[in-house]
Order: sequence, then C-alpha cells, then structure tokens
Amino acid sequence: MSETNNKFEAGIKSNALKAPQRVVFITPKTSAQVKERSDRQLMSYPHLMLRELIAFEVLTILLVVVALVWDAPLEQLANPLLTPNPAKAPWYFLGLQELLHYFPPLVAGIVIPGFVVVALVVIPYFNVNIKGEPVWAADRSRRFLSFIASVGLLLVFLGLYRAWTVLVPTVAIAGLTIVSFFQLKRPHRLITFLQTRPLSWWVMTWFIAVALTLTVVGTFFRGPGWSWVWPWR
Amino acid sequence: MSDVLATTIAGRPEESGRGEIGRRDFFNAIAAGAFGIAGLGALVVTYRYLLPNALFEPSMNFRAGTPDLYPLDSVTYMPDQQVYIVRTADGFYAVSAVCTHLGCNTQWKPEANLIACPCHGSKFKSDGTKVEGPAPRSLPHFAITLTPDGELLVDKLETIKPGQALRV
Amino acid sequence: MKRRDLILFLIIPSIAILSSCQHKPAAAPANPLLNAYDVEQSSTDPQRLIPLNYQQAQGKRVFNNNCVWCHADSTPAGPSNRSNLTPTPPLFTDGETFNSLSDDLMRNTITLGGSAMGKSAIMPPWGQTLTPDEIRAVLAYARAVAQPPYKASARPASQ
Amino acid sequence: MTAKKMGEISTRLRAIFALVSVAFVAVLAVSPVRDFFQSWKRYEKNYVSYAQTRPDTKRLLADFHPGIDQIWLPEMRVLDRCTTCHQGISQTSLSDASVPQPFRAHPAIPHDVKKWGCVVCHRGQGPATEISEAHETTLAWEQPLLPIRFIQASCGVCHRADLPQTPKLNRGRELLSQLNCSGCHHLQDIERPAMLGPDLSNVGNKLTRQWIYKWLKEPHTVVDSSGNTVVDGYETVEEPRMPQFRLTDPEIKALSAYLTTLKGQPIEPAKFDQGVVASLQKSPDLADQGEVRFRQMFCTTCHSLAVTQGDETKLIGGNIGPELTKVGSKINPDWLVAWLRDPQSYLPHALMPRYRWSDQDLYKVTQYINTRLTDPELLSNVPPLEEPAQEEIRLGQRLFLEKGCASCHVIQGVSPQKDFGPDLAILGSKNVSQLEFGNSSIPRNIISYIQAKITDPLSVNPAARMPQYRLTPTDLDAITTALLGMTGSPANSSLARLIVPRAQGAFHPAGAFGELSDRYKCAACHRFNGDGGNLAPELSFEGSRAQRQWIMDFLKNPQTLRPTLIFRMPQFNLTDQDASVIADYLGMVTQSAAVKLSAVDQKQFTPQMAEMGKQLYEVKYQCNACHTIGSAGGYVGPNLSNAGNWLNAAWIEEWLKNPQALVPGTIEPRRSLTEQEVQALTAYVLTLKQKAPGSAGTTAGGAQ
Amino acid sequence: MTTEEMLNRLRATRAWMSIFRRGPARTNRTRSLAIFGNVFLHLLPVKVREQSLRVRATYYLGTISFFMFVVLTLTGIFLMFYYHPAAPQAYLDMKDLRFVVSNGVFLRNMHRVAAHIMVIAVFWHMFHVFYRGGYRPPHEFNWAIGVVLLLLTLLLSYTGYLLPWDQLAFWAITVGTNILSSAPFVGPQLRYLLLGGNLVGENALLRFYVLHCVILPLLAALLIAVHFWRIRKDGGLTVGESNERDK
Repeated sequence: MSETNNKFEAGIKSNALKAPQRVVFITPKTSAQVKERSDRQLMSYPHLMLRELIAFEVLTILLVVVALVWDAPLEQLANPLLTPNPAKAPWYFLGLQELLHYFPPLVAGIVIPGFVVVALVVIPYFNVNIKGEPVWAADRSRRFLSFIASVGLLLVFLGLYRAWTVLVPTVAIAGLTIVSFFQLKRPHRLITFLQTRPLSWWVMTWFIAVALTLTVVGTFFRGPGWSWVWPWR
Repeated sequence: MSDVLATTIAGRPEESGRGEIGRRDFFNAIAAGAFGIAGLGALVVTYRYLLPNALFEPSMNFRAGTPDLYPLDSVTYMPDQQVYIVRTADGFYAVSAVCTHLGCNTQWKPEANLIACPCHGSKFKSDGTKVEGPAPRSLPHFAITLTPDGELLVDKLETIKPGQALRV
Repeated sequence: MKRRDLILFLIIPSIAILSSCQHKPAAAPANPLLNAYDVEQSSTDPQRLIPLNYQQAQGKRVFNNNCVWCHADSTPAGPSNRSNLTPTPPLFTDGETFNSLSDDLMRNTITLGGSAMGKSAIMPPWGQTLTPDEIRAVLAYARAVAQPPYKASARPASQ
Repeated sequence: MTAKKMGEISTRLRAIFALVSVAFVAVLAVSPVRDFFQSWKRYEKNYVSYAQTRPDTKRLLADFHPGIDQIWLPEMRVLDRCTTCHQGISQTSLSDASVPQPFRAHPAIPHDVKKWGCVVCHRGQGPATEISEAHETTLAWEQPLLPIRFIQASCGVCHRADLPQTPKLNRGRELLSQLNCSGCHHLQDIERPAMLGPDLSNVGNKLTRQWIYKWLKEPHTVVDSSGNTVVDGYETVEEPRMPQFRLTDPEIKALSAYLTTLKGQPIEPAKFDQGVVASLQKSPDLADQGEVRFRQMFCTTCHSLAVTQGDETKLIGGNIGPELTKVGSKINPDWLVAWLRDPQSYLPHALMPRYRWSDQDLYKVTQYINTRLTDPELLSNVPPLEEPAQEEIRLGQRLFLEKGCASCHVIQGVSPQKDFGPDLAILGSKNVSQLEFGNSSIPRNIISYIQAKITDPLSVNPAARMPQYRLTPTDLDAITTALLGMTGSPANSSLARLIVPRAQGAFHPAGAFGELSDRYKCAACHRFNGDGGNLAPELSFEGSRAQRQWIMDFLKNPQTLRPTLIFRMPQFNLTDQDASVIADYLGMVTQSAAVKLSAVDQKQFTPQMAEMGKQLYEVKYQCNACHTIGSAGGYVGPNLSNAGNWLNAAWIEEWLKNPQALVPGTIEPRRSLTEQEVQALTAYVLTLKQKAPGSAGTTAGGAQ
Repeated sequence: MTTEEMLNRLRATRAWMSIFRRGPARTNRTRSLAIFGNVFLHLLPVKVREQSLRVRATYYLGTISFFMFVVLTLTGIFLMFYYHPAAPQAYLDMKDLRFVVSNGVFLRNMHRVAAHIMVIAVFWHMFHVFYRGGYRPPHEFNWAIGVVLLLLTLLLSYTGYLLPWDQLAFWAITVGTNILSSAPFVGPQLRYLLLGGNLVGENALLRFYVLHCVILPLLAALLIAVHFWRIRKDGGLTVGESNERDK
C-alpha cells in the first residue's frame, strides 16, 4: 500500500547519516515491525478536487459576506505634509514597528526579522532532535539550568530596553516551560501535553506568542506618539 | 472544474439502490445548475463592470463665440473640437471635420474651396457634400443654436440634416 | 451534523442578503432656522425668527440699501424718512396691505414707480437701478416677513 | 478497499456540494442586486415619476438623461455628480418650495449652476453618489456640506474683495480686522496694520498703576456680575478692542507694575496762556462750556459716551476712538493736554486728528473731561498697590511677551514673539484631523471648532493663551464665515485666475495736502479710490461734484448735509490757507472722467427752465420725498437748500442721467429723464442758494 | 435523461475529443488520466491518503492560501481596468470604483479582504506545518519555498497597500520603507531603489504597481507551482504522523 509513500531509496552516493531519510523510528516502546498504515488512499479525482471545490466555495462565501458588510478603508488623499498620528505600517508589520519602538532600527528592523527568516529557512537543515523528543526528556537538571540562564539573560536584555510587550509573553511562555519541568502527582491533560513537547515546539510557540502580542498591541493599543491607549476608549 | 462536474453528474455506481441514485442525480443537477447560473451571472456582471458609467471626455457641446467673429462666406476650423463653423449668406452651420472614411481629420483648402482629407484623398465641399474619394458619405452637420447670451452653441451629439442653417 | 450543515447554509446567504439592505441613517429633521441662509425677526413677535432663503436674503440686502428709508421705521443710519411723507408709505411687513396684491402688480409698482401704477409719485421707479432679479428678491423678502403671513395663491408664481 | 470505493464519492458529500453551490450563487448575487438598487437610480426613477405630475412633463423629460450625470472641471480639480440626484437643479419651473428635494431648482445666483456644479460652493463630496457620502463627513472626505448660513464663506474663497451680496462675509472680515485678530494670527488678505493696540512705551506717564490693574482685570468700563459689558446697567454690544485675558491676580499686579515703569518720554506739565487760565478759571460754568465745545467739535463722531435718557443708558457715538465716559478718572491731566495738542507725538500712528486748538478751547475741553467724565467709584475695588518691586517688574516684563501683549502693543526695545498665534490663513480648507480638539466634547467638525475656540478658547485647549471674546451669535457666525472662506492660495495657476483679489490701495498723497491729510486723518473717515474709512462720504470724485468755494466754507464750518446721520465731520479749526490747500487738491485730483465741467455753461439755464424744473421736482418726480429744501422735505438724500452754491452743473446733469454710474451703489434711483427734463432740473437745483453760511453750530440737532 | 444524452452526444463530438482526449472519468484509470492529462492538475498526485483530506488534518490552510491567491489575481485583474498608477488619479480611481463602477466597491472589498485572509492563512499554514513537523526531511526544500512564499505574500500585500494613494497607504509605505532603510550599508540604497527616489512619490507608485501586478504575482505563481509539485514529489502531506506517534 505505502509503496510510494515511505519508500527509502539508497542511491549510490547517498549517505544516510549525512542526509537521513526517515524510514521508521524505533523507540523502546515500539517494535521494529513495519505495520501497514491504517489510512486509505483515495483518488485525487474526484475526492480531492471536490473537497477543494467545496473549500473554495465556502471560502468565497465567507469572503463575499465580509466584503459586503465591511468596506475596504479609504482615507483622505495622500498628503506628504500631513502625518497622521500615529502613522502605522500595515498590520502585519506592526509587530516590527512595535519592536522599533524599543530597539534601535538596526536591531528591530533588520537583525531580528532577518534572523527569524534565516532561522525559518535553515530549520530543516539542522537535524537537531529529529525524533521530536520532549525538552526535559534527558539531562534534565543541566538543561533546566541552561534554560533558566538563557531565559534570564533574555529577560535582562528585554528589561534593559524596557521592551515590556516582548517581555510579558516571554515570561508567560517561559513560565509554562518551567511548569512542564516539574512532575506533578496528578498531572492535568494540558500539563501532560506540554511535557511531551520538544524544544522546537517551545521556541516556535514563544515566537508566535511574541509576534502575536506585538502585532495586537501595535494594531489596537497604540495611539498618538505610539503611546499606550485602550482600544475601547 | 467542468471535469469534476461531469464526473459528479455522470459517475453513477451501478450497484447502489435506485433511491440513492435519484438523490445523487438531484444533488448533481443542483450543483451543476448553480455553477451554470454563477458562470452566466459572472459574465453579465463582468460585462456591467467593464461598461464605464461615467466618462471623463471633453464635453460634446461647445461654445463657438459670438457670430460676429465669423466673416460672411467663411469656413473656420475649430481645432479643439474638430468642427468647421461655416457662415454663408443663409446663416451658420457646423460641419464635422472628421472624414467619414476612416476618421482622419480633414483640412480646409481655401485655394481649392474644398475640404480635403490627407489620408486617402477624399474631398468635400464647404457644406460637407462629398465630391470625390473613398469616403462613403458627406460630412455630417451638427446642431447649432444661439445661447441666451448670444454665443453660438454646437452640439456634436446631435446631427441634423444639411441645409438647416442658423440665421442670426 | 447534516442538519447543522443545512442550517449553516441557510444562514450564510440570508446574512449576505440582509447585509445588502444596510441601514441608512435617517436624515436629521431639518431645523428651518439652522438650514436658513439668513434669519429675520418677526415684526410682531421679536422672539420669533423667520428663516430666509438665499433669494429672500438677497432681497433683505437690497431692501436695507434702497427701500428701508421709506418703508421701515428705523434705518441703519437712524430714524427713517417715513413719517415725513404724505401719503405715508406702508411698512414692508404690512401684510394687510400687500398680501392681497398680486406678485405682478407688486413687481410692476417697484419697477415702474407709483405714478405709473396710479399711485403716489413719491414711490420712484427702480427698474433702471435694480435688476429684475433684485426686484424679485425684494418682493420675495417682503412676502417672507409679511404680518399676517403671506400665503401664495394656488396659481404658481410666474417666473 | 475496492478500486470503486477509491474513486467514488458519497451522497453526503454530493449533498454538501450541492447546498454549498446554491449558497455560493446566492451570495455572489447579492452585490449585483445591491448594485441594481443603488440610491441614485431610485432618485432618477422618482424624478421621472415626479416629472409626470408636473404640467411641463415633456420638457422636463427631454432634459433628463438617465445614468450618472457629472460636471467635471479638470482645471479646478472638481468632479461633481450632485446633479445625478438633484435633477431639477436648473429647471426654473421646479423652483417653488413645494417641490420635494432633491429635485428642487436652485435659486438664481450670479453663477451658472450647470457650469460650476454644486461642491464649489456647498462643499461636500462631489464624486459621491450616495446620500451620506456626498453630504456628511467620512473617513475619506472631511469637508461635509457647509450649513447654508455659512455659505458665503465659499464666495470668499475666490472673491477676496468684498461683494455687496455677501454681507455676512464682509462683516466677518471687518470684525477680524477690527478685533485685531491679525495681531496674533496670520489671516488671509487681512493685513496687519502698522499699529494694533496703543504704543505703551510711555504708558507710565499716561496712567496710574491702579487704573492699569483695573483695566487688565476688566477691560471694560464696567462689567456686571455675569460678565456682560455694561455701562450704568445698560449692556452694550460694542466690545472694547482689548479682549479679556485670563490673568491671575499676581500676573495683573506684575504687569501693572511693569507698565507703570514705562516712562520713555517725560510729559511736561500742561502750559496754558496765563491770561486764558485766569480769565476762565473763575467762570462757574467752565465745564459746561467745555462740554458745548466738545459737542460742537463732534468728538462723538469717533468717541462714544454713555448717555442716560429716562431709564435707558446708551452708548452714543462712534467707535473709531475709545469710549470716554470715565476717561477723566483714567488719565494724567497733563498727558491729556499734551495728547490733544499733538496726538502723533505720543503715538505716531494714532488716528486722532491734530486739531488746531485755541488755548481757550483746549482748557475748557480738558476741564470738562477731567471733571465731568469721571467716576469716583471706578477704582474702588482695586486693592492697594505699592511701589512696584523689582521682582514684579521682571515678572511683568516676561509676562508681557508670554501672554502675547507684545503682539499688539509696542514697547520700544521689546520685540514680539514670532508667529505667536497659529496661522489661520488656510483654516477654511483644513480637515478635521488637522484640528486639535483635545479631550473636549465639541462635535468633531470645523465649524464647532471655530465657534468653540472663539467663545471659549479653554474648551478646546486648556492651555490656550487666546483671550475671551464676547460676540453676538450673528457676529460669531460672521467671523466663522470669514474664517471658513480662508482657504489659502489656490492649488494651481488655472484656479488662481479665478481669484478676485482684494484691493490693496493705499492713500498716501504727497505735498502740502499730504501733510494736512496726515494731520487731520482724512482717510480715517473718507474713502479715496478704494482706500480709507466708511464713515463719511467717498471723496474720490469730490472735485467734480462740489464747487471750490463751497468746499472751503464747509471745511471751515462743517455742516451736515444729511440730517439723519449721527456722525458729523469734526470742526478742525482750519486756517484759510489749509482749507484752500485741501480744496485745491480735491478740485484738481478727485475728478471723474464722466463729468466734463467745462462742457456745461451756466448761462444756458434760463429762469423758464428753472421754473419747469421746480414743477418736475415738486410734482412729477416728487424729489422732496427724499431731499430737503429749506425746512420741508425728506431726510434720505442730502439737503439741497444750498445746492446752487454746492454742486457743479455738469455733475448734476450726469448725476440725474445715471447716479449709479458716478457713485456705484448710491441709493438715488435712476429715472428715465428726457434731456430737457435733466436740463430743467439742473437749472432749478442751481437756483437753490442760501446766503453766506451762517455762524458755526447752527445745524446742531438731529440725533444728538 | 435528455441532458445526459446531450452531454454524451457532446462528448462524442470530434471537437470535444480533440480537446479532452478521453471519455468521462468513470473508472480509476480514467480518473488518473484526468489528473495526468491536465496541465494544471498534474501537479497533484493521482491518489491521496484519506487522512490528509480530513479538515482537522490541515484545515485546508494551503488550499485557502492558494485560493486567496486565485481570488486576488482575478479581482486584481478586474481592478486594473479602472486603475491608473499616477499620483492623484489613483485615488480618484478608488472613488470612481466606489461610486460609479458597477460592483466596483465589491471587487475592491473582495480584493482587500482576500489579501488580509491570505496573509493570515499563509502564516497559520506555516505554523501549522511547523507543529506537524512538515519541515522535516524530505520536505526541507519545500519548507524553504514556503518561507519564500510567505515573504512574497507579505511583499504582495505591502506593495498593494500603496496603490490607493490615500493617507493610510502613503504613511504605511513611508513608515515601512523607513524600517527597510535602517538596514546597514545597503538599507538607504535599497529604499532608494524601491521608491525610485527619496520620497514616496509618483515613481514609488509606479514601481509598487509593477511589483504588485506583474513581478511578484508571477514569482508567486511560479513558486506555488513548485510548492505543489514538491508536495507530490516528496510523498504527500505530512499528516497523521504525529497522531500516529501519540498512539
């Protein structure tokens, strides 16, 4: 059944150690026996096609409804002499603009976004933790210490720049990470879930939390002079 | 997309019960019909969308100044409007300066007393009557009236029969 | 599951259709004074303000320039000349005198003067001093401020 | 799993697909349907059905074109689609008020509505085809329809010169200039005069610290408890030009201390001829004599006094100079004498004429002012003020700049702050987003902003330095109109062609007449070729109108020609030589090209013609309705009793033919007189002669 | 059934056959041929795992992103009929779309909404794929293409932001390009290049227009094709695996 899916071809020059192609993971809990996948195969045509068509229709319906009730904004004619206060970038750049409020332009405008993009591109080429092992799975105390140290450094750095809107989600995520470190007697389902997360999951979650916070703050909570305002006021 | 529709309509499994088939056909017909309506509607809407509702073109009627600007028996070309204002003993009339052949701008040749088209050699009399050349028709006359404050008003949207001159 | 889908499919288009009938805010009730070009105090009731439109306001201007000297009791420069005249000209707000006169008669009197209409010659003709528009405007103003109020006859005013 | 299953889709999925497809079509159809029922289409349909009910249906429908109707003025960047709904805008048959909007015709205005469109005057969003978008403020358009009562602002955008049709706008501009708004603000076309408030370099010699304190606290003669300006219980509308600043008591003390120290030029004690003083001092009615002289010289033409008649107290007099009811309690008597002798030596730009006083007159008048125009209670609520301390003076000096006093008042050696108040020259074209409303609860539109800012500056900005003005609602609307009309220089040159500029004429005659004009400030009241005051007759063509001898006599003993006028020409006590200089200048320079003095020969007028003219004057044209001869006649036109000595024959003829051609806007109606009638009337008027003018003061009376 | 007969007769015509070259897709073979034989569909695999069709598996985020791209292309082409990339005219065109063009405001709204949804969908898609481990070998290159597509999406949306030439557009672009110019060494030059000058002006509008309507969509379309092709070549979507591990 899965002859095309997980086929592992060892070419002449291929080196499984250098470029591992996953066949199957063998953990202490599982056996090396290859099970047939439980999933069935369906013809793309018509199954995929029809579902995509329905998805397209549903999406278009939603789009049209929004387009009918919400008018695309149009402000006054561009006037280079009259700067609105605050002048805001498109919403997806407001996270960046919020960063620029705290950090020098070089850091916030180039270093951080550049680092994020480069990191995203190179993630798959570093074969760290290919198994997706939970972060506290091994070497617990050493890892915990280095985690505390790096988070502490980060917080000090953010605190120095008074970057509160970055600091708060960082503290929140770090707190969750620390919670997941401790083994509870009657762990909650959420805790159990967190405890099985690998480091990459935590980094990504931290990134999303920070990016989301920054964007939301930049979009809704920033008023004239980039001061803090409440959106309902 | 039509392929998918064709399949949903045509793809009938033989072993299923008749009621099931009937329902499937019904749904298929609805879906196909909906798509058909959507397609036709999209065509109509696209046509309506592409049809401009407001034009930014120069006005089709213009003021040509007071009648005393034009000497008797003269042909005056209005370069901005592509119209000749002709004054004869009968009165005023406005002749289109656009050749009826392929739309070139004609020129008034006072020495020959003719309106000539530089593109393909059509020639017209000063009242627009075709003399020779490939042009299929004489030059049309536009409606010309006098405004309350005494200026000539030419309406290029309204063509009139030749021979109706405005007496001032 | 199926029923839920069905309801969903019915709701979405109905929302869409409802959205097309977006509520248009009703126009605020027009306050005649707020939308007036100018206002004039009523001659009988100083508390009451009479809204004037553009034409009537222009009439007021012409009146205050040319007519006020004989057809009102006070002028921009002080007391008027009215008491000095025999026969005493009617006040411009005198509806009892003017309301019964037709627009044409009023206009002709202003244009051609009193003597031309068989009235006192102390009313000079204004036809060469004021434009027909200005005379119409003065008349419109007098009609607007008349006490008792002037009611136009059923026949529409000729232009 | 069979191959069939792999390719077959379930009925449920098909059902979902069918339902979603139906919903898809339904939702997609909404926008086209909505498009079909647009409001402007509805109005067009309504117009057609309304036209069916009108008597001239055929003509109305012939002019009706379905679809978007637009007026496009590319050089003005104006796009106007208002006529899409306002279909009847230029249909004269739809002009009466019973026609429902939006179909009613526009009242007749000097501009062609179909050519200029609507938004040029009414503002609003021209391209819009929806009611709210066109008329109201939106995110994309912050210039909503101008309320009709401010519509004259739009006239002012192009017509920078005053128009007779726009009294409200003219009044607003006049107020902006009168209230010295240009002291702190840059305003369009309202020039900052050479001097706004008095020069204070010498004020310490003129005033006491107590009085300055009182004035800064209440810059009105008397203010009642509710803050209204009152004179002995009578509320006046004339605002003193000095507005009320919000000053704290220490600030007022400091400023008064500072100003008291300003004694640039010592005032010499008043010197009168000892004989004059001695002879007059004893007379018991000295002040009464002074009052008579005060009135004879028509001081009240420029200055007002509170006069109580019965229960009513009124300010009587002009507002060119300050109100004088209590001035005797204000000023240093020595300063008064010096000022009256030569106002310009104290204030170079003062409008006050330099009279040729005799010592007697001056002594009498100053005695009158110092003893009668007083109020012992005036300074009663001023706290005791000691000698100014150095600290106070320093603080006062600082405050003088900070509070903007220096913007209107000159003190030698003190230069005012640049751009003290905001530039208002383009206020009218500003968007709401450009206005600082602060946290106020004012509606967010420019009209509310302007009115709130003027009536209560603190309501908009708690830190505002702008003083408080008290304006009547009419004046407030007038000022708002004028400010809304200030939209700055036009965006492009083709628009600039439309601007009718404000005449910036300046009347600066040279030579001997120039000196006299400077001394007697003729242009303060009279207008010469577009420049000057509006108080007295325009003198641009006086040389054509009046005979030289009459001018001389008039200057030496001014008599009023129009009994209804309150304001009279003051008596300047001119010498014969001065009078002849003025008469010569007027005779030579102020000539109208239309009047050819030499063309009319006095001899051509016969007594028969004069007799016929008398008939015409008294019977046919009833000129006596407006003009007085002797003691009978109307008050509207000038008194003609002495017209034969006054007017030139050629002027009378031209005047009778077409008065408006000589003096535009004059009241005298133009009548269709035959040449013969003109001659006859001229002949008659020339016979109207009085004996040599009577002694001074015979014509007192009238309104005073 | 007359419609069916008519359809069948139509399918039997030579013209139909010349275009589609096959009969109705009633067997799995013909269904496979329908995918193979179509220049667009052949980017897709012939068969897909049932698991990957489940809504919860992918939330159709990639599909949504792609459809948004399609909708944006279509509405964008229509909007171009009424758009002049010139300074005040661009803004006036917005007004005309709003007030006189039939369905103009609807199309503009659609375009705007779809742009926002596409940005959100692409971000969400990326996060979702990351949590699913979809970046792991052999999908690493497709992940990189995805990251590039994310950047292209942002750029498309950003360049489109200027086109209405209103205050919002002008200042968003001014702020945005100033962020760019803070880059060391190349920043100011890059901004100069992007704006075609030192200010956000006519040149910038034209450049953004060309980028928004020609360069970036073509690039995105190309990469989307590669992205799809790669999914098929890398053995389908990464779904079901984390579930499997949880078991």
